[in-house]
Amino acid sequence: MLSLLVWLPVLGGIGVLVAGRDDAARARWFALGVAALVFALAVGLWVAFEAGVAGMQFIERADWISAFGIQYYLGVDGISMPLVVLTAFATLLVVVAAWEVVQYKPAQYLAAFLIMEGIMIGVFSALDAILFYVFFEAMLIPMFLIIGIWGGPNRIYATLKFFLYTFLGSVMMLIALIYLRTEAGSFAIQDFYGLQLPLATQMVLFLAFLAAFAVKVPMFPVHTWLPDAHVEAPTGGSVILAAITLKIGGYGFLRFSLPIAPEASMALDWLLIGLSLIAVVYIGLVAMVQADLKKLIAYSSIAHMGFVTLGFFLIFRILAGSGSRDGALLALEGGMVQMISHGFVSAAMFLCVGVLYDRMHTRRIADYGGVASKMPVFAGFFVLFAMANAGLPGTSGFVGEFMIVLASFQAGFWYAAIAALTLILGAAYSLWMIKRVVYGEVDNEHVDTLTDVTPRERLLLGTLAVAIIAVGVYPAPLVEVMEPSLDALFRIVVPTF
Amino acid sequence: MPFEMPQFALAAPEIWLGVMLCVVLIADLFDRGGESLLAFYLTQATLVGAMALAIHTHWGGDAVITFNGMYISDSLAAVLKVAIAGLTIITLGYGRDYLRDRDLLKGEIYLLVLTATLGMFVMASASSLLVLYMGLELLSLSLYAMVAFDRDSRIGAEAAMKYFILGALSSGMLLYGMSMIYGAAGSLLINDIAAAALAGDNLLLAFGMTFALVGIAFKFGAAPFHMWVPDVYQGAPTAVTAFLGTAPKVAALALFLRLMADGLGDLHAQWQIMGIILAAGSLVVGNLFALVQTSFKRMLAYSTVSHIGFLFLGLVAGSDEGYAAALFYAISYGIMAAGAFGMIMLLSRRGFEADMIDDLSGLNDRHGGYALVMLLLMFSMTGIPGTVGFYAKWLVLSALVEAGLIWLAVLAVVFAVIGAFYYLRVLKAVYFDRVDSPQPVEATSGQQVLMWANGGAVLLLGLFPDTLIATCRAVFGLG
Amino acid sequence: MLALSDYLALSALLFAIGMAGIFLNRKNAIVLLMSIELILLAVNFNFIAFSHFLGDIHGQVFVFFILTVAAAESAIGLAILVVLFRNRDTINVGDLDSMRG
Amino acid sequence: MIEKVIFYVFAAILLLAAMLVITARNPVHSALSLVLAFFTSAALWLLAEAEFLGIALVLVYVGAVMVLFLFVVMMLDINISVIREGFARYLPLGALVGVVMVLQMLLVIGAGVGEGQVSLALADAAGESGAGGNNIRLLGSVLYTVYVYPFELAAIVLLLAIIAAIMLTHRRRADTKHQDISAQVRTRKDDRLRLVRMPSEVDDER
Amino acid sequence: MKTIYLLVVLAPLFGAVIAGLAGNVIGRSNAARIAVAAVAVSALGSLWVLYQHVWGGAPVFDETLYQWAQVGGLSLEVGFLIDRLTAVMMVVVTSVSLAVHVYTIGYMHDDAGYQRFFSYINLFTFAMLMLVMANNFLQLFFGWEAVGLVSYLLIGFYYRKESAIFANLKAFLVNRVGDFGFLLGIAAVLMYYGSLDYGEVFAAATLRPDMSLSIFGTEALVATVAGVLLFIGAMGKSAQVPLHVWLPDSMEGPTPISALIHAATMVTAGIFLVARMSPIFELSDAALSVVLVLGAVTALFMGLVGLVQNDIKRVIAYSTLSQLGYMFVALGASAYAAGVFHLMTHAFFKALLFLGAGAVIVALHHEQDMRRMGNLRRYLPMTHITMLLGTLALVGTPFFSGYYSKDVIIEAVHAADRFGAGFAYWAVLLGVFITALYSFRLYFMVFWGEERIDPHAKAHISHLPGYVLPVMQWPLVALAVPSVVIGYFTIEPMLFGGFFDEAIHVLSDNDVLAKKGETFHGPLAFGLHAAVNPAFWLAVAGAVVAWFFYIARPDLRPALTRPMAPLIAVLERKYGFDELYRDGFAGGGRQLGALFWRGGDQAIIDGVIVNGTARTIGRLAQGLRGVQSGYLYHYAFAMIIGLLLLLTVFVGRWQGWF
Repeated sequence: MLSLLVWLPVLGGIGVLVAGRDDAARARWFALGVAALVFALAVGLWVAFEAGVAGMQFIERADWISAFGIQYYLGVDGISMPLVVLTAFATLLVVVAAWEVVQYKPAQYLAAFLIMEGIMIGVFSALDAILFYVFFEAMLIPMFLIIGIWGGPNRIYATLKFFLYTFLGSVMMLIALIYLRTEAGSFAIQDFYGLQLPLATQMVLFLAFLAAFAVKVPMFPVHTWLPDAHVEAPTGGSVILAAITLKIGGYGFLRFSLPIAPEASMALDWLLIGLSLIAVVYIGLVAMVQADLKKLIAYSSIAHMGFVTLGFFLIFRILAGSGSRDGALLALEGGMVQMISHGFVSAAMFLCVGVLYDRMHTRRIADYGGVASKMPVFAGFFVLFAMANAGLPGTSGFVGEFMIVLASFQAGFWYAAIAALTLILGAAYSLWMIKRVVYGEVDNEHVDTLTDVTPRERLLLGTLAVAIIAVGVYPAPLVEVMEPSLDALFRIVVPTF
Repeated sequence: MPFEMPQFALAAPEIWLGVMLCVVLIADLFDRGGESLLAFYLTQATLVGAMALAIHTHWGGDAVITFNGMYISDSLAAVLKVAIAGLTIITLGYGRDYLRDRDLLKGEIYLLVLTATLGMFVMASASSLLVLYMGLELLSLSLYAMVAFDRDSRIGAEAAMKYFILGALSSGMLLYGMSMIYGAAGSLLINDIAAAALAGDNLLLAFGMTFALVGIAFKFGAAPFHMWVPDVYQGAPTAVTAFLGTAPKVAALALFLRLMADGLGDLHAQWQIMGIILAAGSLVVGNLFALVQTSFKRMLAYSTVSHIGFLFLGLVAGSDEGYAAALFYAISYGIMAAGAFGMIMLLSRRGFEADMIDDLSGLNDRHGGYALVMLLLMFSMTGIPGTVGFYAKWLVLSALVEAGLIWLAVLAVVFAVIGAFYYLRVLKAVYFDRVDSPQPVEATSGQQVLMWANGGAVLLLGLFPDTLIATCRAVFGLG
Repeated sequence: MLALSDYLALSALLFAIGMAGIFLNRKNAIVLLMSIELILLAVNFNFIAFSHFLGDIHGQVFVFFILTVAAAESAIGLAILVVLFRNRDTINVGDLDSMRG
Repeated sequence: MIEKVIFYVFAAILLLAAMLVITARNPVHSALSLVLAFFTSAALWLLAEAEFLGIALVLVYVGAVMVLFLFVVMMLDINISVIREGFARYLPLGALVGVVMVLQMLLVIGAGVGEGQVSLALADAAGESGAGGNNIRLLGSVLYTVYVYPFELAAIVLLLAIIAAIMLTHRRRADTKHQDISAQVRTRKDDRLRLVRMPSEVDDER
Repeated sequence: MKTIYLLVVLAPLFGAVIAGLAGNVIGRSNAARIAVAAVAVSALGSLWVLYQHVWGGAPVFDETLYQWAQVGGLSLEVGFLIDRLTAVMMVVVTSVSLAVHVYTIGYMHDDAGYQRFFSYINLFTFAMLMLVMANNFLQLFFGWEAVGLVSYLLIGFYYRKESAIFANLKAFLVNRVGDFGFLLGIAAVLMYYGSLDYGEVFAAATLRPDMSLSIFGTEALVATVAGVLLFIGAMGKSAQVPLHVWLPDSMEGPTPISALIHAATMVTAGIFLVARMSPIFELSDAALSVVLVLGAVTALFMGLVGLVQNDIKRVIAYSTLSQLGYMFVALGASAYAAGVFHLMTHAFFKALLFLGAGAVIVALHHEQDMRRMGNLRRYLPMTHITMLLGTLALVGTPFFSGYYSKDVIIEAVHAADRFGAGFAYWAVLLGVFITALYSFRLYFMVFWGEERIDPHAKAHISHLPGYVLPVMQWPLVALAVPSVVIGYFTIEPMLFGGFFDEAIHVLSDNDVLAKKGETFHGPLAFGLHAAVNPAFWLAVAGAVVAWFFYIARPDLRPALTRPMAPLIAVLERKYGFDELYRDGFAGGGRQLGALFWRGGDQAIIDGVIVNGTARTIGRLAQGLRGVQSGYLYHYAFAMIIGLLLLLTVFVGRWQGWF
């Protein structure tokens, strides 16, 4: 089942490449079929998933590189399951979003995304460290091409920066993984959990993992690839980058950093918390002064992901502060929910920018203004998504932030106070953007010629809007799925509680 | 020394190559076709036969030493020989059309290839300093001549001259080292040398080892003995470069394994630090210099240097894991390099040499398939998972970590990241640069099949590396 | 009585002169070939000296092979030199710089 | 004692000749100095009881190889360089490197031989008697038996040298006119004809 | 009952969704019908709920609707708490909303965004109901922010207007500042009381009243910290100094919105919140003092600003600020019921005033400047009468609803002995004079005096479409009635009859209303008591002064204003809050952001570290490249150096150099 989810899109991507080489329409339908099928499978997986169970489910295990005991070892738990579904969902959106928009080599474009999808699902479901790493790195290939081929004018700088940044981060992790095998005797991630490593070793391991995941998340100060990559990437690329690949960083913290190096995580939590809070405030302020629509959203992504890492690494302080296990769980789950929500919201925001960009071919905020007059439906969606981005209750953006702020108070007043600044900053940059883009007088002849969303775009944005509101109003199903696994994780990280 | 009758059958691959060399020589005389078709096919058949013989005679079982201690038949020899012959077959396949388009297609090239292959085979099975030296010279002399093969090329001749002089100098150093080793061990046989190395701290032996290492490093092209590499890669006809850049690296590894590992393995503490200097130097020099190249061939040359640095890291680990990693690295690098050079030849036309990076611009528009293969090759060289290049690097890092040389592993990956930049630059040309009127790629079906197979190998070995890894490890007795 | 070290020292000096010949010579490529002959000669001295003092004939056999190979090497080296001269009308080492960087 | 004198005299001549090889302005002088070096080496080898090799060196090297060198020197008709520019400039650095290296080598050799003196001394005695007199027979007896494998390889090396040398230097006269039919048949359109896209009119503003 | 509650809440949501998503399909009038019907259902339901709770003996309803999320042992839920406080709020919200809906049919008749508007105000009704009906902090926060969202959307309803979209951004951001504190308050509640459910929180709070925490290096009662933080939220939503700046600007929205959201309902959410949180606030004198003092400051100083405004809606807006201050003063004095009581009466008369002002504005073709009005009673008699009633209620004319509610507050604060009560008493007392002054100033400037109407607007008056005004006037009448009488009928039960016993907890020491109740002898007596009440005379004085300077002797006005010019300048600058926020916080934030971006991201991280490294490596490579000179002897030399290096390593190791 999981294998199917991983390899079906990859093979489908190759199929698109072959089938759609000369016939764009065939490529589109083929890709849509594959993406829809994968999404259906992912939903099926979700349905079949037993929510109350902490352990891995749908396990597949086979020898792969026997000399090192590396296995083709897949499985999902409550942490990875939502991310798998999110991946399938986002890819489906991207395929639809690309429909008439991508004219240059559509088959390659769609194939790249499908292959990317398979790889990302692989990342989330790999339980063997090397298998994980293989997927983790292989992801760079399609994304490199997506930004480089279909990107904007400065795409080459952006894609090289993206590639080298993330590559540098991840190779350190590779060494850490190899080292861990010498200790654990296997590459199965769960075998790493039981190791009683000395603190100094844990520190080094933690920093190696940090190098990989902090870049992916991205955390301050290794975030500068993201605005460039987002700005230059085509719409689909931005969507996938923001919705999924950033999550891999957060996922990595949960899967590797915390359980493998719990004592180091505790010893270094000041660093992570500090960087996360900087992300919230510093990046929030930076986002406010952006003149480029995508850059603004990109920076807002960084700020939101800062919340994720904040949630993950606050748990030690919460336990020290209030001693409340529920509080710590709240932080962890808040981080997870924030990831899922950010997947929806950022995807929606980037799709909105894509809708505008397809019509006007500019991303400068100053070139817009008064869009609402010409595109009322679009404006409605855009405002909704901006509100979700600002964490308005009733949207998914609220859930995670709410949980994390509540939890962070238990670590100390100041953590919560700084974190809660996002209420103000998030609203400031989101709504200021709305003000300048959507509202106002039409004082620009290009805006004057805009046409409202097509049914296809309406479907896309509508789907996301439903998802965002659904999660915002009723996050319980999501939380239920995660809880047992996070609880189990918690027990590994802080066994005394 | 009492004379024992050698087991000639164990040397079947070399004997076969020697005999076939003469056959090709004579057959080509009578082939008036002008394209030396007969020589080509005979050569390829010979190599295939040699591979079969190598597997048949060497693979499995314990090592057997014959020819009065000068010839060793073991699994390592089998793997090395199969790799050498296989890479030779690929590069010959790529090179045929290229040479034909440049009126260089003469029977002699196949003779030289065969002698070079013979030399490499000899090294792979050598168990004596003398045999190693003879094999090395067979290889080197053939290569000198091949580099100068395009007699009308100014840079070809210059490259050949440089290669020759520096190669001879390095041979001199190697020989000096061998003489010292001989003096210290009192024997030319590797086994006796190993016994001497085991016996204790022998100054002359280590002294000789230092010189020998220089000779080996030169053959590899490790910094600072790499200076010939870019010039020769650039100057030689691409078909020759392709050959030069692939199989001889495996042979150089054979040289190292036979002399430094089998013979002087117990001096590991002595040569480890030197190996680290060579490896680190190669990583630095190769990656930095490759960054600023505009010629694709030259860039590949420096990239070779950096890969050799990585390979050396495996050797530096000094463990069987390390040797296995280096072996895997050499083989996989050979496959990648063959593909890269093959691509140059594929894209070159009569009167046009596609050896600048800019010549690759818009390849994706010209032919998506080749662009994809190029993508695989470049990412494989970068070491991105999903391609064989990743496992090559990973095995080396694994060996380093297990040997406790974590700082070296960190250094290596940092330079791998720097290295990624210039591979990406190639892909930038291939995918991101667009040309106004893309010209379709013309290639014969043979070349096409080969190219697809080559790309497929990079990918398949990247997905299912188990067999090759297991083979490389089995050779060193690892499970 | 001659000592082994006499021979080895002589060989070391000869070896060094040969190497110096290669990197000090900026003009004539043919002298480079001669320098290489010097280096090989130095090596041969080593082998013969060790062979003599070890009472082991194998060193001499090695020298025999070195002489053979050196002859072949000279032949090829001179052939390359001729090719070079035909292409460029010079064998000046200082002019061989068309590839660099 | 007389051996020592002979050794040092010949060694001195050898080194002198070697220096001349690399410093002589005229390549002919270099070649002749090399001949001298070979002769003195042969003498020194005789001293070390390697009679056959000494003779072979003279016969093979001086007789064949050096003649080949001279032949090439003459054939290429290279003008003798007027000044050895650069030589002096690089000499100090070169000399420094050379001296340091020689010193290191001598240091090691001195210590290494001293260290291995015991075994060498024992072998010395055996060698003096064992290798005495019949050097050629001894060589011959192993060459075709024990060393049959390298011997065959040497044959191939020589074959290779022949092939390579002929391939590189033998040339068909370039001024003879002959028709290469296969080349004509293989000709493709692209080789002869190239369509160049040009703007139909020139835009002045660009 | 649960069905009724759900119906009350969901009917407006349904209306909002239909009018919003399918508005263009079903057409303008259908959308309006559905929206009005939805609110009407809701209003009727609310009335019935109130009836059931007051007279029907319905028990307090506190149930969970569904579980929002479950984290460990902590359950986050959505549910309703319906008691009398809630029921009163429901009625106020839905009935004012209904009036505004009806009014809107006329007011927005020609607007292109008709359906959108109905969708928004329906949505608002839903959100406000969610807020007041919540039984937990999560849902409270949802409603809290949702009303903010709708307020944002409605202020920016005329999204082409630059000032409107600036005002809505400002409103949202300032509210977010309040929410910042509010959220922290919720976090504090969760941490110390272990739940987000009102019942559990109040129980925990009552159980452990002395729990304290360390903050800013000092020990403080949890109740104080939580109370102050929650009050920050209330300050944002109810526009208390210093978070009041958004409310006057919010008048950029259509007038019905000003009536509904920015006068009657949303801005009173803060009052409701504090009343609802009375079990927590009661534990902390400090928190109540903060409420008291800030409320008093707002009541006095915002009223002063109202004196110098010329925009009709802004005058009412400042009045709203001031009246909200009164309500907080009541809360701060522990007279929660009085606060809620004033909330209710104020909802009616302030909505009335706004709708009346809206009628004036529409009549004058969107003229809002009072200096271009005057003598309008001739043209708009109905509006004139209702607005006069509203004004009388506002200034506290005996027997009008405003009199009862305001007077109770003044007396309650007089009776309180909390820190700041003295100041608050004088502030609210003085406020009465000011209230009367600006109210009658407005009244006289608009309806009396000479006609200063712009000819264009005047032409408009005579061309008013006949059908617009009735539908706008009926709500005026409908609101005028309670504005006048509701105080008389409800003061006794609400304040002194134990009406809120289940909902509001007052410690007996603090219970000023109970003390006041001892001297309460019915509404009639209370009204007659005005004759000896300083507040009444102050109000009369205010009215007289207004009459004197605006009707009797307008020529004397300069003589009054000239000596007070500096004070007036301060008032016209509104104490400089806008400048401080715009240039200080917003501008400073942007400058900081620009600094971080250009200095941090671009210059240091990208410039020096990322690109700098790449550049350095590139330069290094370019520099090193010269080594590969192409000369054979250099290559050879390099090899020999390499050999020498290895030899040195070897010799070095042997000699033990390293």
